[in-house]
Amino acid sequence: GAAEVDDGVLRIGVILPSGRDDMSWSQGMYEGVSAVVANMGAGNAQMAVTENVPNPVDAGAAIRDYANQGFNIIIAHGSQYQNPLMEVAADFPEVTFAHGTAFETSSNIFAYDPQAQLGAYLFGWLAAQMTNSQVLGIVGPVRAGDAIKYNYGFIQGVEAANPSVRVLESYTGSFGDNIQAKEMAEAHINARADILTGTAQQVVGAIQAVSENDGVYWFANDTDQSPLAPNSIIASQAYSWETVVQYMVDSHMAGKLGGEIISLDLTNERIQLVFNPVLADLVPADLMAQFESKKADVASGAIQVRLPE
Amino acid sequence: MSEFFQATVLLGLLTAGVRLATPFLFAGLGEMLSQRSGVLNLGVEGIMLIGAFVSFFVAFESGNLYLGLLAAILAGAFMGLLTAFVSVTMKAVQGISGIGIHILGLGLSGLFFRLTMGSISTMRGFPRLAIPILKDIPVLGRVLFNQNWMVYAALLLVPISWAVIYKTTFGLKVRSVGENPHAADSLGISVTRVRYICVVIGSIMASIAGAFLTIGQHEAAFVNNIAAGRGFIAVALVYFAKWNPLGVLAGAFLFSMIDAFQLRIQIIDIGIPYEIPVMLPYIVTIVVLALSTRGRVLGPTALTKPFVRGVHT
Amino acid sequence: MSAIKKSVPSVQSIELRSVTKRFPGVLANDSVSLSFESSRVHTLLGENGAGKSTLMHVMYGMYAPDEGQILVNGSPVHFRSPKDAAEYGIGMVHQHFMLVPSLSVLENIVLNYPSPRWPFLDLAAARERVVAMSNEYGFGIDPDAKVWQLSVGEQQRVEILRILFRDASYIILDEPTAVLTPLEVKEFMGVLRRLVADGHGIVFITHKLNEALEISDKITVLRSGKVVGETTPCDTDKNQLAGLMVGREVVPTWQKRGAAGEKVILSVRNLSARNNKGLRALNDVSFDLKEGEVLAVAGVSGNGQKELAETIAGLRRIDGGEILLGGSNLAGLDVKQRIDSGLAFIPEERMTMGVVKEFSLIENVILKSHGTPEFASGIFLRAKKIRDSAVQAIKDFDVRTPSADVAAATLSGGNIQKVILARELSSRPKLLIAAQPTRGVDIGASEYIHKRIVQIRNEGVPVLLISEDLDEIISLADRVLVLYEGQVQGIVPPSTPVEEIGLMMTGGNTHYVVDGCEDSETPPTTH
Amino acid sequence: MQLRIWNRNVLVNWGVPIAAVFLALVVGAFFLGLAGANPLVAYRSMFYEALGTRYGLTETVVKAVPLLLVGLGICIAFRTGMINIGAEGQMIIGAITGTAFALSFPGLPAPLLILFSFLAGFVGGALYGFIPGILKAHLNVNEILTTVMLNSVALQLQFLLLRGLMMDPQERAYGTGYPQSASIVEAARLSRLIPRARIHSGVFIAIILAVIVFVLLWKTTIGYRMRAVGKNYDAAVYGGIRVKRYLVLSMVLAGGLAGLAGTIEVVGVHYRLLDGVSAGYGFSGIVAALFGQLHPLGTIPSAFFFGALLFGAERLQRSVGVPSAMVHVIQGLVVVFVVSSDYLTKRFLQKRVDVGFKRLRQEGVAAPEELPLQGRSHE
Ligand SMILES: Nc1ncnc2c1ncn2[C@@H]1O[C@H](COP(=O)(O)OP(=O)(O)OP(=O)(O)O)[C@@H](O)[C@H]1O
Ligand SMILES: Nc1ncnc2c1ncn2[C@@H]1O[C@H](COP(=O)(O)OP(=O)(O)OP(=O)(O)O)[C@@H](O)[C@H]1O
Ligand SMILES: [Mg+2]
Ligand SMILES: [Mg+2]
Repeated sequence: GAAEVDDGVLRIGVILPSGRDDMSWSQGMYEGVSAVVANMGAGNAQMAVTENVPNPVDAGAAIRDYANQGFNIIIAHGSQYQNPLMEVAADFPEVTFAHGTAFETSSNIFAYDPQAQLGAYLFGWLAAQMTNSQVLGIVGPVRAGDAIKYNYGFIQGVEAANPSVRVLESYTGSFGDNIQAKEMAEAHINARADILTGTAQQVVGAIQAVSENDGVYWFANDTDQSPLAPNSIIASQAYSWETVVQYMVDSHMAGKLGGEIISLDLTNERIQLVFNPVLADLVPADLMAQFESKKADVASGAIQVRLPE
Repeated sequence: MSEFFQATVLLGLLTAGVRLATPFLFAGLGEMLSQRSGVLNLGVEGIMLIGAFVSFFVAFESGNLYLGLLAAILAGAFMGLLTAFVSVTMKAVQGISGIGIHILGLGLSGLFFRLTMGSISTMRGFPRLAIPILKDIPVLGRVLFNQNWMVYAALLLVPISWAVIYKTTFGLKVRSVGENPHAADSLGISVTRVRYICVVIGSIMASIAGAFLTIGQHEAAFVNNIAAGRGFIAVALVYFAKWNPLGVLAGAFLFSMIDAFQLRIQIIDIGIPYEIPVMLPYIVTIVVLALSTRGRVLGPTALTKPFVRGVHT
Repeated sequence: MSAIKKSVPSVQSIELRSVTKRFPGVLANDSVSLSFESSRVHTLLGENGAGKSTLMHVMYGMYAPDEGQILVNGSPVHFRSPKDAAEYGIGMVHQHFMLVPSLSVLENIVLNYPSPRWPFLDLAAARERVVAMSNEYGFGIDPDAKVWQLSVGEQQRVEILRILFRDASYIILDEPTAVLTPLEVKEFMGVLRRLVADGHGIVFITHKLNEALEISDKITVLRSGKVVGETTPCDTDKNQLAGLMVGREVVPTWQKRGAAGEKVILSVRNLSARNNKGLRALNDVSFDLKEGEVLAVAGVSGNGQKELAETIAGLRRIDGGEILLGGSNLAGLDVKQRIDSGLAFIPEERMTMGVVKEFSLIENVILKSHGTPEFASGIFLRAKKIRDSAVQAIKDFDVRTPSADVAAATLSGGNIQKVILARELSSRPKLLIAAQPTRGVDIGASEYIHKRIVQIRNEGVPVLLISEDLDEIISLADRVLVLYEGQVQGIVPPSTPVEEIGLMMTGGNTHYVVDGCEDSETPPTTH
Repeated sequence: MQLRIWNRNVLVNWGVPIAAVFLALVVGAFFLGLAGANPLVAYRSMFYEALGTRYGLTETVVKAVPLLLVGLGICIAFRTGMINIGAEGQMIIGAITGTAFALSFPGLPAPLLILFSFLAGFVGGALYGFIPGILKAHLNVNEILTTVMLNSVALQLQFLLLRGLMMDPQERAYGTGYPQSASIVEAARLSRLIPRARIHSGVFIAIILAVIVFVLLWKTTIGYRMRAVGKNYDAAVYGGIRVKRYLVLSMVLAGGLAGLAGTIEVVGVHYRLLDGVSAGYGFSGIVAALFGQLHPLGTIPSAFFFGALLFGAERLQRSVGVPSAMVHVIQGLVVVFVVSSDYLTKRFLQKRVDVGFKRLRQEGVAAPEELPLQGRSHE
């Protein structure tokens, strides 16, 4: 049974598929929740994290655990958690559950959906202008989920800017094999790509390869990854999980426990394109200005970025 | 397609193949020695992870890569002693004890990473070291002699292993212990000691293979489970090699070249799902072995069989 | 060459004082006191499991004695490993050969021997000495051959060379003649005499009493780990020794009855096959085996006997020819189908092929029959029937065991052979192939096995007996087929002089082809 | 008397490994301490949560089911002498084929749908086990190599299908593109046993199969032959057993059971195929089987024990806040200690047999009558 703890403290439980220090998907959410909790103050909010649970069985146990322990908001940060989440949510109508990238909701379930393709489009557009070799590279993990959305957006951006620029696209077949991602990046660079991009925690390896090679740059996704390679990362598309979490906290406190798909996009600024100040000189001012106007177009919908089918 | 055959791409392919083969060479040659003495060490993957973490951590904290390597060697020796204790002294079922060592290595490397470093950090690893003169040999020079010294060391270990096994008194002991431990024992060779030595050396080499994944990269970083199955492949390659150092070299190169090749096949996009190229190295390895194996393979007869004096198996 | 020759002290005497050695649940040596001298052959006799090998392993440093002392040249020594014993000049040829098959002769010889070029091997220096020694004793061994390519007799010579190479002055030989043919035994005895003449001391373990009587200076009999008698050849005879070994008198309790029948049961025609090395091992072999007949195959080890048995049993592919059992060709049948058509086979490799050592005796007894309607209905085993029948068979065949449920591995060699016999004979076979059925088996058990073989022969079952023991062949056979280099040298009556059979075994004589000659009624020879 | 011996054997058989587990936990306590947790509190919570609460118990069972099924296959394979490291891959393939069937015939009546889905899963895993089996039997290709490599191949096959043919149409429509299949219909799902818990009727299937595998291995000709092949290949050939057939069969059955585990995970827990369905059970199942002495009935308690261990240890990060890697540290220690203890178990049991021989010797053989002898006699 649910051990209701009624001390007025808001408890948030987070379940992460990889480590909270993965420099990408999981770390982003971890930092987002941490920031919200810190803002609210320890007396008002607390968080607990279960990490490295790629498989839904353990995640299911964790979700139910948190519910049983009287957590108020439970965030299962992965598409694969949909089933266990729906199941537990039915048993705990007073608790708010959240998951994503996802679309299934119910009265006490939020789904969140980062529109990865938007920033990707803009990065693709920019990369196509900046490349010297006219070759770009995408280091993919598994061709699914976030990765295809992102990659598809990137390619559209390139085409919009300069159809003659080639985009090399390939996949390691794994989410976490850094060494393989590194080799794949090397293969791209070897094939003359001079700007690369990619998603998932494996990109740490690819970014290493990029920073080993002079004149090769990287567009990042998930979080601001520039600390990983300050001299190679031009910009990052960072999901502002903090605002998403804050939104859910506010809703929860206001009595709205779920029933909404929360989009992360440019309009609501839950997606932020963070340029690396170290490489500020790399993007000429006029190009940057064009970029900003493109960004406005994408945000407003004047430019439609398609999703893969 | 034609662009694929450009010189730079081919050179890149070969260079990547050599680089990818390096951890397999270290771990595979070590495993071969261990198996030659009669011990199947299936825990290579876990030991690699420990080597990868320990070397990175120590190098990162001390700023000295060689200190990191030394630490990996010590950690590998420790894991080797543990493996030998379980497999040789306690006569455990080696297939299972190896899985235990693997899981333990996975856990310990992840645990200590979190407890000590806590987040992903990067540092400079061993730099490329072009060998004068040799590096100017056309093609081969750039492929073979413009890598970091760990790559050279791995390549050098092939003839060294060969010489140790076939040309030294120690190698003769190892072969006899793996083939007929009762015979070795009857001549006063300590089967236990030889096996301990081989397992420990093998584990040290697995640990160095792990270190190659971190500090052996120009840009070094440790992430959880960085070995990503390479340790198991290394064990598999020993069977491919039929317990011969040159076979390990052949197997490591076959696997790695196909891997490097499939990465490039994907890039030129020939319109097949990328999963097929990703599977390629595994499938080709199986097929090559199936085609090259005829009749009974003469492996170390006592492989996986614990030795008990007077009990003939 | 002299660089690698160490100086090893010469053993004048070795004394064991009240040596006791226990294994879990077994008292292998019970306060044994014995003394050994140089230039003497000291023979140890005893049943399987009497503790002979264990005692020698203690003397050779493989086992530390639980109690007691070893003295070399009068002063106590403490061996921690065989290496220590070797340093005192003690060498041993083990019952199970201690060679590494994949290594060359030279590599086997220098194994764990100090190399002048340490850490590298120095085979060149060793080669000279090995060749010289090999020539001195007339061994004719190619130092670069791989051991697996050698015949058993040659392997034994490699073992002896290895000991001599290490300058051992005291040599323990554990059942060296068990694997040798009469001719080889004769040569071997010559080697022993030479060694003794050179001042070496010898311990000789055997189950063959006439060998003991022929060569020994002193004979000690062990039983259940204790010394039960010590004597010299002049003071004793075969019967007395046999009695001493088994604790009762050994008299043959069997008698061949009646002549062999006329009906041909097994007919082998122009059979050819290869050995494990891919070389031709059987060449155009033809013979008939008749109802109620023991056809013994004699030959020097490695001349195709093993391959002959295996091709008939279906364990080896034939290259040509046919095998007819009761008129129908076996060639297309696999092992199972041959078993089903009534073929029983006692294999030479008792421990590695004859039984599944980890299986219980019951499970071993049903190895071939578990699928028959008697023991299985559908795929289900009929546990009770199996147990009843197996326990009965184990009793019938006098297997000494505390229970039918113990693993076969825990039994002595002789008892394991009885388990195999129980399995093969209780299936009421149409044909029995018995390969080396009593090799390494003590007198008591041998006698029992002979009795059983003759019994089924008397019942009309033909037996193909493969043996390297000419005594056994002459006493059991109705006809003797001599194989040499995979070819039939001749088929002769057992009354043929032993020397002539011996000559044929080495390919010396082929005029003795007398297939189909009259069956002789030889009285059993007493041991 | 008979009973006492049996009891003592059971005591040794279970007592030694349990003592080994205890030692492993003692060593694990050191690491817990390093990670800043009070080991006693941690272990208490670990076992209490896994075994002392209704919810924990049910989750333990949820994990035990695939462990048991995989473990049963491992019992068969290892007993036949095949070191099957490929259960991960076989499980994935079984999950694919089982799900594919359930998705393709949603209209079938529930019992048939479930039965045939199981069958499909079994067949899928069996085929995937067949490959290393046939390669070993006929071409002598080492099965460790093939099964290790085929695990990676299965994973890629799974991705290939999940982002293509088998991807949930909704994922496509919505553009989320997560690699998972559509949900299977209600009728294809195994019933849940109690509300608010995932424990499902697959547990009965697994236990029934354990009994069946036990009967197969010890009460049938097939099992007898497989065990004979595993213990002594040459003797099996000599005994007329068609060894190649049984080598292949053992891998087919092992693969089939792993495949069934995959399907049961889908129809009992996830209701769809998704990445991570094998969840390391392919490796943990090997350990569970060994802990159960490679005996199907022994594997039942052993699978539950490891289910509890995995669940309890995974929970440590929530209950006492240690890093998630602690799960593997504890699991690894337990495996290492348990395999090491196996030898001690055998030694203890060996003693019992030897004592039997000693009695025999004392009763009969060791009472030889004296015979007259010239020369010296020592008796
Ligand atoms: N390593 C061992 N472990 C346990 N028991 C052993 C071991 N070696 C020998 N034994 C037991 O000790 C006893 C003496 O065995 P040993 O080998 O010395 O007999 P043996 O006289 O050489 O017999 P055989 O004529 O068969 O060679 C037997 O009961 C045997 O089972
Ligand atoms: N190796 C064997 N040893 C003993 N009995 C066997 C063996 N193989 C089959 N049998 C049994 O012999 C009978 C006839 O067998 P059959 O000739 O059909 O062989 P099979 O088809 O090869 O056997 P199976 O299909 O059981 O493997 C059956 O009762 C079968 O169980
Ligand atoms: Mg002996
Ligand atoms: Mg049949």
